[in-house]
Amino acid sequence: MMLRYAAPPPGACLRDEAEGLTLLYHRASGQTHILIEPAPHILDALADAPMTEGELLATLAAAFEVNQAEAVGERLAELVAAGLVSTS
Amino acid sequence: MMDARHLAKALADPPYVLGLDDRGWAALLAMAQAERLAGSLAVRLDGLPIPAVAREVLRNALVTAETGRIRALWEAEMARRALAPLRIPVILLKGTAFVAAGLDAGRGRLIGDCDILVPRDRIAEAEAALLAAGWEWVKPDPYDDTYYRTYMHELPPLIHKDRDAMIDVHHNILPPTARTGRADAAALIAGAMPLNEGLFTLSPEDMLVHAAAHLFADGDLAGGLRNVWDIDRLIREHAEIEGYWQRLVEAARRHGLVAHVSRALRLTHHLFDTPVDAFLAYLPRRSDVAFMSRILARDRWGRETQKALRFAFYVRSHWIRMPSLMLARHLWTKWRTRQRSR
Amino acid sequence: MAENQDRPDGVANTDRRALMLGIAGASTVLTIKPALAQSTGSVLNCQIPVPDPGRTGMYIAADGMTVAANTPGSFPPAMRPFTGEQVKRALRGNTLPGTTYQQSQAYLNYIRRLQAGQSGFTCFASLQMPGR
Amino acid sequence: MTLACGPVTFRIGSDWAAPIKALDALYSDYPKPQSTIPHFTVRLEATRWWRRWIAPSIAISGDFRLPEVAPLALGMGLLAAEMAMNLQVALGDRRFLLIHAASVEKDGKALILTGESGSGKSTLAAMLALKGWRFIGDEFALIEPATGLIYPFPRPTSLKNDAIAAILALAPADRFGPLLRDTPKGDLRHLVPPSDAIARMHEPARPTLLLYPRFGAKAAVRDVGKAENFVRLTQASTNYVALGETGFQALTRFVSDVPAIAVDYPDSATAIRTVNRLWKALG
Repeated sequence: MMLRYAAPPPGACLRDEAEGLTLLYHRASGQTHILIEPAPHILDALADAPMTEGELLATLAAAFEVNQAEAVGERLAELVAAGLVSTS
Repeated sequence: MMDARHLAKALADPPYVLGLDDRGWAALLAMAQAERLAGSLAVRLDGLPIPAVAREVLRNALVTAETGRIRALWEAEMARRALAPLRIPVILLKGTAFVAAGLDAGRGRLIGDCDILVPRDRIAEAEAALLAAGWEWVKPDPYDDTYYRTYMHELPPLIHKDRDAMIDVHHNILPPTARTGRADAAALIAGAMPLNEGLFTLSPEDMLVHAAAHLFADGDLAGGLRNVWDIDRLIREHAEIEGYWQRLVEAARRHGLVAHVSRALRLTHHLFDTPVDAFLAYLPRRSDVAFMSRILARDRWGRETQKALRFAFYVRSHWIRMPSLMLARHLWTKWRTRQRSR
Repeated sequence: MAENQDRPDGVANTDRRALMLGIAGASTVLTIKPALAQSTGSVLNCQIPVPDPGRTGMYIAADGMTVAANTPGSFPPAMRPFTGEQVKRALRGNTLPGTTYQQSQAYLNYIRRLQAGQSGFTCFASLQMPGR
Repeated sequence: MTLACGPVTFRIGSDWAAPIKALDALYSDYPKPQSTIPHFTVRLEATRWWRRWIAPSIAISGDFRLPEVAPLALGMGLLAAEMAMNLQVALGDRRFLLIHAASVEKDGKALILTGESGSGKSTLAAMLALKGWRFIGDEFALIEPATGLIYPFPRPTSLKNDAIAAILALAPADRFGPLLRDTPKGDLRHLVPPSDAIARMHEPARPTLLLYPRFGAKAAVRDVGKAENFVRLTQASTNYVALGETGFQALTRFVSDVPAIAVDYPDSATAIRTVNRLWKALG
């Protein structure tokens, strides 16, 4: 079974940009996170619909020149640990 | 001499506060903070023409309660996510359950740890999954650990390493060593009500039995007023449901907690004028007076009063949890540990 | 700080913006923790270095003041930070792990003098929070 | 007794008369609040009942408590009371975003000094308050989330060690409390804010410049970026996380609106010159 990843829908977070970093308030957890690239782009991609890791990479590749694609699992794990991404 | 009846009156009958002078307000607010009932008081007094400072204090308490509510629901959600792959049902208990189910008892309530109930035969799996998801043991103290695992109805407390939040994983609502009660965990789980996606609460009647058990069996009655207030809120919300009292009697019998529930009903009726079932509440007992005094032992500065009575209840809290030989051994071990570390 | 990656990279053969998924030795998510931690847990796990990193190498006098290394009657810095739990026990009369009685007292005096902003202060302050 | 400072009213109870008497004297310039209903109750209690009389030892208590704070000797009753009041605000207030900082005001604009203890921010604020600035507060900057304004909380400044003599040379002697020797924070003496600061303690100001002063280093000035500023302020705040979404909105607004500069200084004269220069540069 392939894990699917989902991010909170728009409106579930408040965002502010600062010098290339994203200040993010996550309403459901009450936590504030500082996000470094590529985390904000991953959240954006997953906010529309849950995706598998492969689908996520394809979505990112459509918008960006993706480097070190093999690290996507690590990035997802960080977001899952912070509760910003859930799996099903 | 003023006691926490002052606070109980304000909670039960909000217009009571309209007659207060500054001194009365100062006492009320200090007692509410001390009993951790300021948020609940804020909910009750909402909309009444009260002095500006009192409004500000109560507003503070509401903000604190709201932050606590979000945090509690988030801990429940993270526990759910950790246990979801194992398909272990997560039954929320106490404050977390009240806010998750949107009950009156949860409005303005401060919530401590996240308490959950899982089936006993799955507790080892649940423990492993939580440890894998970032929870850690709070105390690596081997005696305490053995004590919990052997004699308690819950795992030693776990804390999440990133979120600093504690979770108590129960497999029952009473310790197996308790002198009274033999809570039927299987029945609690069978009667649980689904909330959303993998989270449950106890049935209304089991929720009340648990609140009563918690009030008497699980502590030295510190913070007792808040526990009785929970009971008042639960009864007022659920008593309307057809057959509630009958099911409550059955649940209390099933778990061997008729005396607890009965006394809880008498206390809440006495303190908050809660409408209770006369059959189940039964007749007052002489010892009710001591319980009442213990619960109301607060002065106008929010200080605890009745030191001797408090100590009696402290000893009682250990006494009721375990047979006397075990109690002696427990106190002996605690004492020895303290001596050795001197 | 993240580098500005808006420039098309010379290596890339498209003009799309580059997105690095690999981050060496860092996490892309930093979560803000309360400065005054209110839960018991953070109290038990938080750390108090003696002395704080701003005064590394200094010794601790009996009254808790930091003094020059090897000052007579003073104690060397603690090898590793103490946890909130250890300090809590020490305040109740135990000694801090790996210390003599007098050393423990000196360290505790140092910890009591901690002020806002110093490393370990919030841990010590949290230690003193009321129960949940 | 009841005393009010800015938007906060305290009720203070004590097992002894002395701390209350000392507080009464220190706060004699402050107007009595119209209502004696307190925001916070503070209690100074004997650690054991017999400690009321024998080797008196004060435990700090109140609505929000510190059960294990190291008790203080009775001679330090004033310090205990001040600490207890600060603690109530730090733990209990949710009306304001609280930043551990000293602030002064000019023309309705506030200059905020934050940073670690020992950075010299209190001394600097006290000096500026003696040189034409209005003193807003020393312990906390109270930022109202809805407006972004900073509300005064002009409690007496607790001057420590060398700062005592430095300020004694500048301020009238009758503005000082008693000298408390050998407290856990060293020698300590309270400075009552100028009467103008007390008279105007309900008049908010617009945050305009945030400085991170650091005493003892070679003179240097550095812009603090928005992200760094945000993170540092979350750690300088006692209630940022507790305020939830309101806190996030208030703080992101603050770091967007208020420029932040780190100022290293070797002595107070340099610091004051630098502050004036930076303030003028804002226009």
